[in-house]
Amino acid sequence: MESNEVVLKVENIGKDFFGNVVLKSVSFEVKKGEVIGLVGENGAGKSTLMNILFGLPVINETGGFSGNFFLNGEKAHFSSSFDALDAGIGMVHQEFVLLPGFTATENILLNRESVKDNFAVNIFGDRLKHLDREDMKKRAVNAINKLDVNLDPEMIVAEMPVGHRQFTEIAREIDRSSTKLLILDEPTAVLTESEAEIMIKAAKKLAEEGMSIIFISHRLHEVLDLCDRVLVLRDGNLVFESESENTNPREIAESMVGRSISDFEHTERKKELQKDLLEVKDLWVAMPGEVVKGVNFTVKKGEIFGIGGLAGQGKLGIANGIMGLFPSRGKVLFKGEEIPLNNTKNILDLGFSFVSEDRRGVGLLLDEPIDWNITFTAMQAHERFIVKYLGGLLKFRNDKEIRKEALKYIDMLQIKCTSEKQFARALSGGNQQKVCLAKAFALNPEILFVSEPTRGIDVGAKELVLNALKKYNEESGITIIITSSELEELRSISDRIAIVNEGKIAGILPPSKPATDFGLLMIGESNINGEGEIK
Amino acid sequence: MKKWIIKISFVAVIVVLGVLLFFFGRQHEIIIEYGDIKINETEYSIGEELYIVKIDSEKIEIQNKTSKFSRSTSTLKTSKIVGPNHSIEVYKNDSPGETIRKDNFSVEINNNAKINLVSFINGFDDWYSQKKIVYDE
Amino acid sequence: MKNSIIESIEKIGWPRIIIGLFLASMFVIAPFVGVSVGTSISDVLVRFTFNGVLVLSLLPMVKSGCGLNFGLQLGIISGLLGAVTSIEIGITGFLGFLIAIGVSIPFAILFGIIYGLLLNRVKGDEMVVATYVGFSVVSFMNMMWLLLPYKSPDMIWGYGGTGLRTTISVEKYWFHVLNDFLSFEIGGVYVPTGGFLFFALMCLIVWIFFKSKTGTAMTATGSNPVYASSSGVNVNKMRLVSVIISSIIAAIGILVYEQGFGFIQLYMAPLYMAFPAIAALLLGGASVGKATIANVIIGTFLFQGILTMTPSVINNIIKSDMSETIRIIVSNGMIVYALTRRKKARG
Amino acid sequence: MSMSNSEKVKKFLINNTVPILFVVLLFFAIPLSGFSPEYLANEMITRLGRNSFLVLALLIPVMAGMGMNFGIVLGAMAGEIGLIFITDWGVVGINGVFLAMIISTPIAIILGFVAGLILNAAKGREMVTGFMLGFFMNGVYQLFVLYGMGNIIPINNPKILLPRGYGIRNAIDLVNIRQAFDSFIKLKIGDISIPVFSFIIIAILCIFIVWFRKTKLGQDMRAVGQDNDIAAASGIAVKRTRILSIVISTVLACYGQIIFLQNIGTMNTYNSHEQVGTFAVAAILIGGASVAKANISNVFIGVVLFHMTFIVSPRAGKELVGQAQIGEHFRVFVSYAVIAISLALYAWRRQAAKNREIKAVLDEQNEAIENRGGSQ
Repeated sequence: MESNEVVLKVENIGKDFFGNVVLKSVSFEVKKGEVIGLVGENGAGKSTLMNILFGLPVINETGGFSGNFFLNGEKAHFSSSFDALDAGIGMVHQEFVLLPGFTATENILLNRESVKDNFAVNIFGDRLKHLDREDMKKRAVNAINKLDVNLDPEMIVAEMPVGHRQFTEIAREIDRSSTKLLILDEPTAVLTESEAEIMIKAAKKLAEEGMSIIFISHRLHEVLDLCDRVLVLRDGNLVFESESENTNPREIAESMVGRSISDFEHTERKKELQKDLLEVKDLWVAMPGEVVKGVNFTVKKGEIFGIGGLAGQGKLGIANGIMGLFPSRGKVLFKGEEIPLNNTKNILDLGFSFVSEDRRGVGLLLDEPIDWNITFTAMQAHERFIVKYLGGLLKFRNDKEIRKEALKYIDMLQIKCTSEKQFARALSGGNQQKVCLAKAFALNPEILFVSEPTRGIDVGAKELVLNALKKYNEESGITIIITSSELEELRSISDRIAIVNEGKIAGILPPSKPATDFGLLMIGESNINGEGEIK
Repeated sequence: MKKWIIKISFVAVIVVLGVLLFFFGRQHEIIIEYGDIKINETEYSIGEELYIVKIDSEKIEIQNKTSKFSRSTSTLKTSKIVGPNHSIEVYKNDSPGETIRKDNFSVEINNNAKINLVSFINGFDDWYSQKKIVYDE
Repeated sequence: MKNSIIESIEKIGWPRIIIGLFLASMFVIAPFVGVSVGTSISDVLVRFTFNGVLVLSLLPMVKSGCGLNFGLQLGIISGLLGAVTSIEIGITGFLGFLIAIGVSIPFAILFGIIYGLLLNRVKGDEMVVATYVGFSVVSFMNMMWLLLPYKSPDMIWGYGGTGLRTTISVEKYWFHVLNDFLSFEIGGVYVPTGGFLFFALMCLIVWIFFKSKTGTAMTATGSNPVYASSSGVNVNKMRLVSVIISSIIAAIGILVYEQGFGFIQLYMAPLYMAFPAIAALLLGGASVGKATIANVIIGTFLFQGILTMTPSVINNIIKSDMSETIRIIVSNGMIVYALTRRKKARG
Repeated sequence: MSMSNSEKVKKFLINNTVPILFVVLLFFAIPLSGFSPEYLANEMITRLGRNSFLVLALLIPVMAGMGMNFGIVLGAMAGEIGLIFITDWGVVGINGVFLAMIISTPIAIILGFVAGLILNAAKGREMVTGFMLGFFMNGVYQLFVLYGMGNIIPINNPKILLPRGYGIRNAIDLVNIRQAFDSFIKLKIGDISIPVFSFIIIAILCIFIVWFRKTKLGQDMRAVGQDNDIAAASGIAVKRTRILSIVISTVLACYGQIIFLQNIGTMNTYNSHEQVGTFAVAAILIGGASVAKANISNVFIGVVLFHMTFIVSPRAGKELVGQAQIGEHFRVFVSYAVIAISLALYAWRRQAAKNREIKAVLDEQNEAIENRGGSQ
């Protein structure tokens, strides 16, 4: 049921974070009861757009946004998400925003409980009003019925199956009488097949009753099944918009990733690589948000092996799992012999090294000097920069050597800093990344895992980091396994690229393949007949 | 606006309650003086008999010392009373039925009560006086 | 100019400025109130030597990320066991003192291991758990002091009863064995060089340890445990080692305290001993996550300075013993102040 | 999904390990101590009347996720200041006790508010900060009572002042309000006397707590207790709610201390509040409460078990080992040990919960392998 009343009108909204542009003049309209599908690679600007609509403080803190948007015809400007809620925009996040110990009813009506007066109220204020449990139950059941799902309002969330939690959260948003526009951010990502179907049926029912919905997902068959229209965002632009009937997954995938095919240059590798160095069999990794569910691949000696895929699909889990940072299971063969998992010390001794994607959280000692940061792992794992007394009984830091090594890398990677004693916290993002690289190089590894090396650093630093990796690979022949969400970056540096989707490898393609094929693998539509070895 | 009135009145009630508690909870001393008195040449005394002075519900025994051996010559007896308004009734121990005299008195917040038993028994009206509470060391 | 002052104040930190000025003013007032500056300075120096090591013992655990050691009593009790056993053996002088240290170290290691394993299980709540583990151990030892088979007449209850006295004098054994060593007087100030040397030795040992490989790994564990584990460091092992070292230094610290103070205090005496040591460390500029040897030295000096000066100076001024109240306010105020400092936002 | 009986029993045992441990301990200690049942019953009733109010004051901060509020010592101090004033003014009996409560309420509110602010600043380590705050405030209390009263604050009854003319004496005889509540309505069954009025007051507090849980503020506190961020995201004023929970707890502790001291009859001004935090927390934990979950039944079971141990252990110690002192030390050890164990268990379980989530993912792998019949 679509009336032509426009609930949301977005007029060339733009946004940049300290110079790097994330959204360029995006405009679209959402009519009452219409379901819009929003698709795009991560980093395409989807979440930034939603943050703007939902009035999250991070937007204002980073300089606000250009252009404007209208809700039911009025110009909207929110300073906090509470304004957005009052204006009628509801948002359901990917990770649940639910109180585990509360019942479904209590969660649905959190901070909007129906209350009844009592004597103490006018003395001590409204917060002493009593909860009206019956009315709350009525409202909850009413909201649940709108979704037409069998959800017990009195069940505690902690005891609920995942699907029911999702419905509870949606019920909470639609209970707000003012909600006219509901944003669902990757709602089916954590659901099983059957739960996803119920979810979509419920969304359809809501739309029929006049609720407009923006459905963000990368599962195109779901998007096409549920949505009336599909919008595709790429690099901050709205590149594709069409009714669901007259488009297909391939066309959407193409617009999602289809850069102008020409501009990536890939220097063909000079010599042919033959020897297998690393073989991974049925690897499972329990990394929250990046779960790996049985991954198989082999990497040749001296190769640069790329791992791509959308966020949350498990690509980052692979490196973290093998390095022992997260509990993992499965078989990993290095030079033919199986190596024990979940043992970081052992992995480092075998010649592995890792540049973590979480630079500030894992990769750096923010409150220690640069020279420490660079040499620490090498010192601990390979006992370098150590001066030994009494035949190794007493091992002390050799501060001279540490300084020398640090200065070597500061020069090699042009790390801009006042001295090697400056604290890592004081460096810029790009320089911090170079310090992490230096830390990994200092281990003189045979295999180097690098995760998201260019995330959040300026373009100049990106070039330098990638060239350093390439130079290191050519000169000392170390094998690099680079995980990144920047497809272009992978294609410019890797010999082969594996795309991870839903915890498994959807396919491994040479970089020369058109971007669309990668796009299709990313959204799990690999059954579309694309060339290249698709496992 | 209505809310503020209720809030302020609630606080006011509490404060008033506090003041009342203070008044009705305050403990005073009651001093019973039973020495002989002389009023325009006539001597009055309670003699040797045992008198019972009933203050509210508390019975205090008053008797002039008869035996020569007892050294204490004081003719005072003190007790504690709580709150401002009290009743006093005096009768002889051996004839509890006949109350000699019954009366009431009230003591101010910062004072102690002083009763002159002999003048009370003999029907004079200067039997009651108040003394400011003073803390002796 | 103005903001550089504020900057330097921020760097030094308000508590040290306030307490420093307070202490300086007391030194200035002292002569007017008839308190001899010479004796008070020597008093401060003596107290510095026999408290310093206890404050130092907190360092390893703060650096390894276990936070402030509210369970310091465990190390102290191992020291007491050493002291009591050494007196039972009866050897006097410096040798007796060494025996006491020797005996207390195995106890410190044993208690340290158990205590460390427990702390590794309660990451995030170390401090509150440590507080009550410390109290329980002290009250448990109350029973042990009565039951342990010690016979030396200097220690057990007078008429041949069983169980140890609450305070045992070390007069005949190793009283001032460190302080008098090479001590000298200049201008009315008695300088306990032996005590200073011993404290300097302990600081040196700790300083050297933190230059070692394990020491560096321990510092990294405190600074960012995930970083450390991703570099192959066994975080739990590092925390355990830091607890053991803390316990050993604490055991030695209490022995140094007793030789300076002159008495072994048993039963409930060590119950609240953790707080003054922690307050001193914090006064020196340490925080819940970071501490240096300089913090130990400055903190102990300032804290002991106040403890010695307030009774003499303040009491003369207002003719009543207010120093105990001031000590409570300053000591516990420091700890509350430190606990409310947000840990530096992580990344 | 309802739990089968065996699971329910297992869950019951796990949650109540501590109380069961104590019941077993007392099972041996009581006969050993040789106390007569009447004596024990009498002691239990008086102690229930004396301590329950104080222990109940711990419930609300637990509900708001602040853990065990060792800061109730601040409330105890406010109560004592109230008692000092009514003793000075010579107000006696029930009126005196209620007046003490009225006077000390504003002090308790201010102290509670300050404590709330400080605990908010020390998020994540509320309990140890509350504990240290108690010590710090003890210093401020001494400054106020030992030096302030008599000169700055007029106190004219010399009996409670120190000979030097200012500062309150260490021990004050509260004879004017001793047993004021307990003897107001007294019931004697056999030789067991029951302070009915005190139990009425305690009952009123229990009703208030049950009533409070049903209010919006109570619900907000439960939400904040579960997860601060989600509560904030839903618009609940998290900081204010946490402060309110501390203020209420401090005020209740203030009344609790007044009831406690009225029952005992004497007050040692500078240390009768020191152990308040530890004993109250030990009692509620022995009653089966945890740092995250506590209810009224934990309070009463805890007070009985804790104080039974307190009375019985010296005599039991004497019988067992021949030294009464052992028993005394044992009961102090027991109260500290139970807190240490409960805190450690709570933190341990929280960590174990995280590992369980990780294990769940890896278990999923086994299922995948089974239904896929081994990897390709």
